Amino acid sequence: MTRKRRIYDGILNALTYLSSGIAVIILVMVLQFVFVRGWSGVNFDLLSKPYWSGNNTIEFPQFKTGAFDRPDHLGDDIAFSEKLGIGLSDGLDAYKEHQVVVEYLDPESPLHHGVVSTAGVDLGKELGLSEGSNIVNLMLKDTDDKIVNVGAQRKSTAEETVAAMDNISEMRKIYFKTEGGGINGSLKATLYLIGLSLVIALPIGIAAAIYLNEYAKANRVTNAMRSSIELLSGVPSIIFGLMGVSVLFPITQLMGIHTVSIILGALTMAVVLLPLIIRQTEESLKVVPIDLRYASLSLGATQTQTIFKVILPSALPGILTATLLSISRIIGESAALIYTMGTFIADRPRLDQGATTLAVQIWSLMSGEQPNFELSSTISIIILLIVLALNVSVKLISYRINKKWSVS
Amino acid sequence: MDSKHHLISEAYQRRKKGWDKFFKGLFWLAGFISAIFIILIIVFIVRKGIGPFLPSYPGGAYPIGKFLTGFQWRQDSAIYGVAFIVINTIISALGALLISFPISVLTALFITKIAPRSLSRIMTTIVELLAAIPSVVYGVFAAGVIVRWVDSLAAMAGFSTYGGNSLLAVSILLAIMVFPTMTSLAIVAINAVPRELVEGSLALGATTTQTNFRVVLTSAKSGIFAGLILGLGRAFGEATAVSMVAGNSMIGPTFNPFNITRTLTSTMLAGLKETQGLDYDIRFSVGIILMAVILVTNLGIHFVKDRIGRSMS
Amino acid sequence: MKTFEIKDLNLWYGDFHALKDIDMDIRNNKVSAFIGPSGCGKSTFLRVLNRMNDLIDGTKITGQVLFNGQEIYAPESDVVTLRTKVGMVFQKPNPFPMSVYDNVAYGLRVQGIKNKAVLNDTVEDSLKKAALWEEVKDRLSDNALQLSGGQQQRLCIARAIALSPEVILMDEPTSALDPIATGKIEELMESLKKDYTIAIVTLSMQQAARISDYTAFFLLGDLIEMGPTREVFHKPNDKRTEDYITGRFG
Amino acid sequence: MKTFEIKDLNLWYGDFHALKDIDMDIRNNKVSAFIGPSGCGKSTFLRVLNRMNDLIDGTKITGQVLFNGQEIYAPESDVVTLRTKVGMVFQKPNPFPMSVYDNVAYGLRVQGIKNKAVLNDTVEDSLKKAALWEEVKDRLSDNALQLSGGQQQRLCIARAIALSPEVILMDEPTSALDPIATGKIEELMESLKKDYTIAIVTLSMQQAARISDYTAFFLLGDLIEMGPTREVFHKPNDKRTEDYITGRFG
Amino acid sequence: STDTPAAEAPAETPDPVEEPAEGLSGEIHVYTRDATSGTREAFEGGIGFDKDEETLTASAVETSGNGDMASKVGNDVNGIGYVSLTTDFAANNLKPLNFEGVEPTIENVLSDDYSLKRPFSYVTRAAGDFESDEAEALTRAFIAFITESEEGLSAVDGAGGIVDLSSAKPWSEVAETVDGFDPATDYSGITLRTRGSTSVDKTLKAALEAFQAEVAFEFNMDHTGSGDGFKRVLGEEKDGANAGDIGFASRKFGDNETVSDGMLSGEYCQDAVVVVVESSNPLSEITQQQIHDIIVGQLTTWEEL
Ligand SMILES: Nc1ncnc2c1ncn2[C@@H]1O[C@H](COP(=O)(O)OP(=O)(O)OP(=O)(O)O)[C@@H](O)[C@H]1O
Ligand SMILES: Nc1ncnc2c1ncn2[C@@H]1O[C@H](COP(=O)(O)OP(=O)(O)OP(=O)(O)O)[C@@H](O)[C@H]1O
Ligand SMILES: [Mg+2]
Ligand SMILES: [Mg+2]
Repeated sequence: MTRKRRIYDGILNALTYLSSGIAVIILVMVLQFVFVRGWSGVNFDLLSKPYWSGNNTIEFPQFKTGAFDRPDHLGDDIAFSEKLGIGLSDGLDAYKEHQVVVEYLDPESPLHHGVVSTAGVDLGKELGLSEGSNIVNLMLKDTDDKIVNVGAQRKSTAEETVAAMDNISEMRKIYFKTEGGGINGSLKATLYLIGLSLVIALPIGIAAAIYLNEYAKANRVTNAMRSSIELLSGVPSIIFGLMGVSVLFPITQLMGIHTVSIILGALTMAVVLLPLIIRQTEESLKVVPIDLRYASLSLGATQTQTIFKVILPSALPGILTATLLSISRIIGESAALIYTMGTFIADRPRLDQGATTLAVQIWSLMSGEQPNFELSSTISIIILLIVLALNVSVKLISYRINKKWSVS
Repeated sequence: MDSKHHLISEAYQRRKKGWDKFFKGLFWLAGFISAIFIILIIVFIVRKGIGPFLPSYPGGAYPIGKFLTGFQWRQDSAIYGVAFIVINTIISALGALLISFPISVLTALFITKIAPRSLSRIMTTIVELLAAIPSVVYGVFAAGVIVRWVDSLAAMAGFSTYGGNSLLAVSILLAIMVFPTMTSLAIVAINAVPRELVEGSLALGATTTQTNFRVVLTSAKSGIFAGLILGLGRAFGEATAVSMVAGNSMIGPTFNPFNITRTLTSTMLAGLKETQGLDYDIRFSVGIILMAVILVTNLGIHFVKDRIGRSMS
Repeated sequence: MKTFEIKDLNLWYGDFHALKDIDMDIRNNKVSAFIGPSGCGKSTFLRVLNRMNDLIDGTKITGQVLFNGQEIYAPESDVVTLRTKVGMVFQKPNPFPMSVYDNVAYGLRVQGIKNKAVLNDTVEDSLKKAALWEEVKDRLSDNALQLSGGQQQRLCIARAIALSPEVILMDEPTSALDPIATGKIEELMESLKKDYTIAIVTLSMQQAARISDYTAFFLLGDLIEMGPTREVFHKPNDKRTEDYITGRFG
Repeated sequence: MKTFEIKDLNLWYGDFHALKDIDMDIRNNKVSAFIGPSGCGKSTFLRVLNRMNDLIDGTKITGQVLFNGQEIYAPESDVVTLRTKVGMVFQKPNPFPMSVYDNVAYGLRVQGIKNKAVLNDTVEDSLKKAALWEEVKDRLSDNALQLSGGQQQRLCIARAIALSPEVILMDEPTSALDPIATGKIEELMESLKKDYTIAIVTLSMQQAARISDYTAFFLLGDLIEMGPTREVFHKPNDKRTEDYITGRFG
Repeated sequence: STDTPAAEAPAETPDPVEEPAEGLSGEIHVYTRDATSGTREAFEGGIGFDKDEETLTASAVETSGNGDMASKVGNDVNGIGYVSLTTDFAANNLKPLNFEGVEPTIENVLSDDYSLKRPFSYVTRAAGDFESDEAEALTRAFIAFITESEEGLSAVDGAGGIVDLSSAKPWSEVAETVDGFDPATDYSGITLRTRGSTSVDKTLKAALEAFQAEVAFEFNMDHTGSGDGFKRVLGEEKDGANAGDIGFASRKFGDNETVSDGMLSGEYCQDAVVVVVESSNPLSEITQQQIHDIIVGQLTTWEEL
């Protein structure tokens, strides 16, 4: 091998290393960007917590103050009311808004014994404050018989709230929120959407790919079909979204759904996914040697039998990849879903109602008045973890199939 | 010879042929459904998008000539000229491909043919992860990181930028966003190259590197170009992230990479949700233009591909 | 008795005229060999007989092909049934990426036969006839792609035999086989022709001479001549046939 | 003079012991033929000689393979240079998806030869030697995949010849060729062996007898015997060789 | 006071991109919102920009939202733009400018001293056009809650909306005056659907949650922009996929938006628009004339200021 060739080879090789290096660096930078902002927020609670806080107002028919000792384990940043036996701290909610958080509540505290004053079925039921709640507004009469409002809504700090509590003569009512800011609802909605979209898109996409690759003769109709599908893959998501509300919405209306819904989102995503699935499946069908088709047909198998018994099994890893890509696409989509599923974060998503996926929740968080990088990044990390998990499991399945179906 | 034919039931034969017909119909139907959507979309956009240029349009027709040849897009003064946006869109998307295409193909080559198996698994996973990051996150990344690179680069070149919001930032962003698509299709294509070809080349005294570049890439051409087209589609179609760094200029075209720009999708998106009347409907006209641009560039790529195919022979 | 009667057959691949005005009869329970130089259309002609060319886009066929007196290219003709009666073995071994057993059982299964005993018997029987049984009897559930090229081809023959077709088309079936296996296959052909009709494309003149009853010589898409093998080899009617047969051989 | 000296060679595909204790010399400017039943390891052995087995994962090799006295499996040995000196033609035709011309010019081009005239001459020359020139001279810029199987294989031979290697390894190079083309190739081998060393795997006993100077008989991974072709064919040392050679043949 | 609690916790202040110059020099980079934005309308109206006669400088950068504007101007030393008063200036590396010598504070907005401001408007569906009588009553009650009750107003106030708390009455009193609303009725199955402006998001969410603390009910906020507020309640999409009960706009409803068809309409709070520059910019004051000239492109460099 001449020196020149070795150098030339070296340069070309260096180019591939460089390219992959760039790819890795970019990924690392994107990941670092996401992780630095979001990692601190990742915990299991977030996955199981609802997004919306419960809002409660409670009153205290028999209210007595007591004398409580500050427990030793409370940190310095926690203000403690000796009259009510409650420890408060300043915190930030999902919107980076200030909160007054209940960190500690003495078991004997009178604040355990409220009754609901919110109009509705729960009116009059017993309900007390609990640790983790957030005091939005607390109305009391102070020792001068003056009405005082404190709490997050009044921009009081924990310190100020405790000061007011320690000066209490009569408790009027407390408006508090339970913990919120979780992504449980969006997570569920995302999974519903993935499931439903795939159920619609995979059979159609795979069948269409089979038609194009196995049956279609090279004629004008087929060409038109092929170009149509190719063109479909170039349609921007935003157009898909608008198409969803105008073309597909009537279909869901026939099902008796009159709002945006996960079903509408899934129908729309199915259209988005079709070209991707078709292309990917076709690629993997093309790899199946033509000889196998001949062999099967010459044994008196129908084309359908050939497809199901010989071709599809060989193309299975490719189809799995298509599925994986589809899932990634669904998880990452926002523009099309904003229109078809809405932007309301539902804690108990239903197929016939609107909800947000994780990505749309990010979009909502980022396009609001005060972009929330931290929570967005946290959600992104969770998305990445989901995708990673899927990726690994699809790989494992593919590997097992490959082992069964071919030598290499 | 004992024939097995007596074992074959007539009924099964009929059933099997029935199924064959049924499935063929089903497959055709699936293809038809998949293809029909583009028509629905086109009909839907065209119906809305042609409207503003018809005399019957409430408030009077907008002159189509001005729309197609205009070099200003000012919703505030109701001037809608799309020509410069088309140019900007094409420049930014081609810029993105210029950056991304070689990197994607070479990365795919690295993953499939060069890297040791464990590294290549990791790299594949990386590529797939990149594909799964929501575009909003890329937009945020671009608005937070890429614009700074561009800004410092511009400062070195002696330009002042709008905080890094620029044509170059858009192209870099799009390059990152289309990278996973193009790479994974290139990987599929390269993996499909028959082993005998590789052996044939090596046996002729080609080095592995020469084999990779001359035989593997050539044989994988059609799959690689499929990825290119898909990537281009994504580059044209991306809206949310792009509008975060494009700067959305009102005049153009933009040739200076450090200047702000405007793309067709960011135009369609800007304030879409809050608007109505002509300003709303004309976005569908932009949609038609966008589809046309995508179509024409696809044809262009096919042409180039054929040329490359021929010039290699 | 004629199994196939071909009249005035022409075949085009797009613009390429691959078969020209072919008239031929293929006789019952005989072995017909097709010989001729590479690219002359032997494989193409063989594939006409079970309509395998249907699968190639842009193929155009004119003329008549009668199988047991029935036009196989007629619109109402049933190509699937045709292929169960006209089996085929290809030039390159093409086993399915399944187990050895499943490969052989495939043809029966797609006919709806599920009976285990029948399947087991047929698989064993066919593999024995294809001279492969001894080598694979302990590897029936291994992937067929793990066999060597020659083993793969014999598997394909077994697979075709399993269906007990009326006619077996073979496209250079032994070109990937060693002499011993070739011998066994030739023996098998000998025994098969008692009940079946065989059409074989071969590149080996000796093979044609040894096993066939009739020989057809093709050249550049034309059927130069066809007749009893002995006549074609010993007193060919056409100068070109003679040149070819007496030329240097493999 | 010995071009290759192989000592105590063993080869495993994973756990499968494919070549067992092979000792062999391959002589300069002679044609050595490797025969044996399907799956006996002929192809595997051939691929040892240009280190083509390097590409198969899980292959393990022990022993010595000397080429012109140099160990080709030594760490410092340059496999690329080795392969330019040891050309190869495969069992299945494997032309590149490029034009006919580019296929033949490929080997030269990867050596850095760009001179148009040299390329043109070599392409024409090689195609002529491979008995393909007449058929493709007007189709040089057509894609090679459009040729028939036999044409493709001859193209692959032309491609190997174009590099004027010292040794040419051929793995059943004529199994897809018709007699006329086979004859030309055999003629070509005859003329090549004046300057080159040829190792050929063949399934045709006649071919081996006709063209080779030395014949090696493999069985189940063992080299049963090797010697001058006449001796191996007329008075083999081993009973198994005799059985194989006098058995029914192709 | 204006110092919102979030101002205390700027997680990470972006570094200024370039070193601040002593008297800033060079081209002024104008940032604006898209033409349909309510903030932009309020801003342009407030600086005496005549839409029909004048045009915005062609070199302006269009941003897609308040947050986008904030981060972009905060990243560009030469940038000038405008954001809502609720914006976290410090976190975005921004400096708010006094307008016509008046500091942008809630007090100054309420006292009308500060003139760059806009209303948050609402309109409900037409009377009788609700999904149920309960929904209609609940809608009335909610509107009364955010416009009259102390609980509602302080929730809006807490979320950064500018409201006059002085005339507020306790909800218990206000509730009694609402037609058809009965606190004893169970509203927990009713969903209030709010639509329209994204700018009202924060204040409205606080108000809805506070209302939930008083009356158990469900709400569904699906806000995409001011233009949809009317459309989805009274306009062309009022029976479409995204129909709503109350529509919001971060501006006055337009002439072609016939809010008089609605059961109720009005304004529930105000928002001020603040002219901002990057924090290292030495500028701290701006006049109406100056910003006007910058916007129309007559003033193009910092030196001229
Ligand atoms: N699908 C096809 N499209 C176009 N031309 C084809 C096609 N298949 C074969 N041909 C051409 O038709 C001619 C006959 O091909 P065929 O494969 O029948 O030859 P053959 O006699 O079987 O040759 P061989 O002995 O090499 O297999 C050849 O010239 C070949 O190039
Ligand atoms: N990559 C591989 N992995 C595992 N086993 C293999 C591999 N390649 C070949 N073998 C096995 O090694 C043995 C020798 O194979 P080889 O291809 O060398 O046989 P051959 O003599 O060339 O046969 P044929 O005449 O059929 O080509 C066979 O039993 C085959 O199944
Ligand atoms: Mg053939
Ligand atoms: Mg072999």
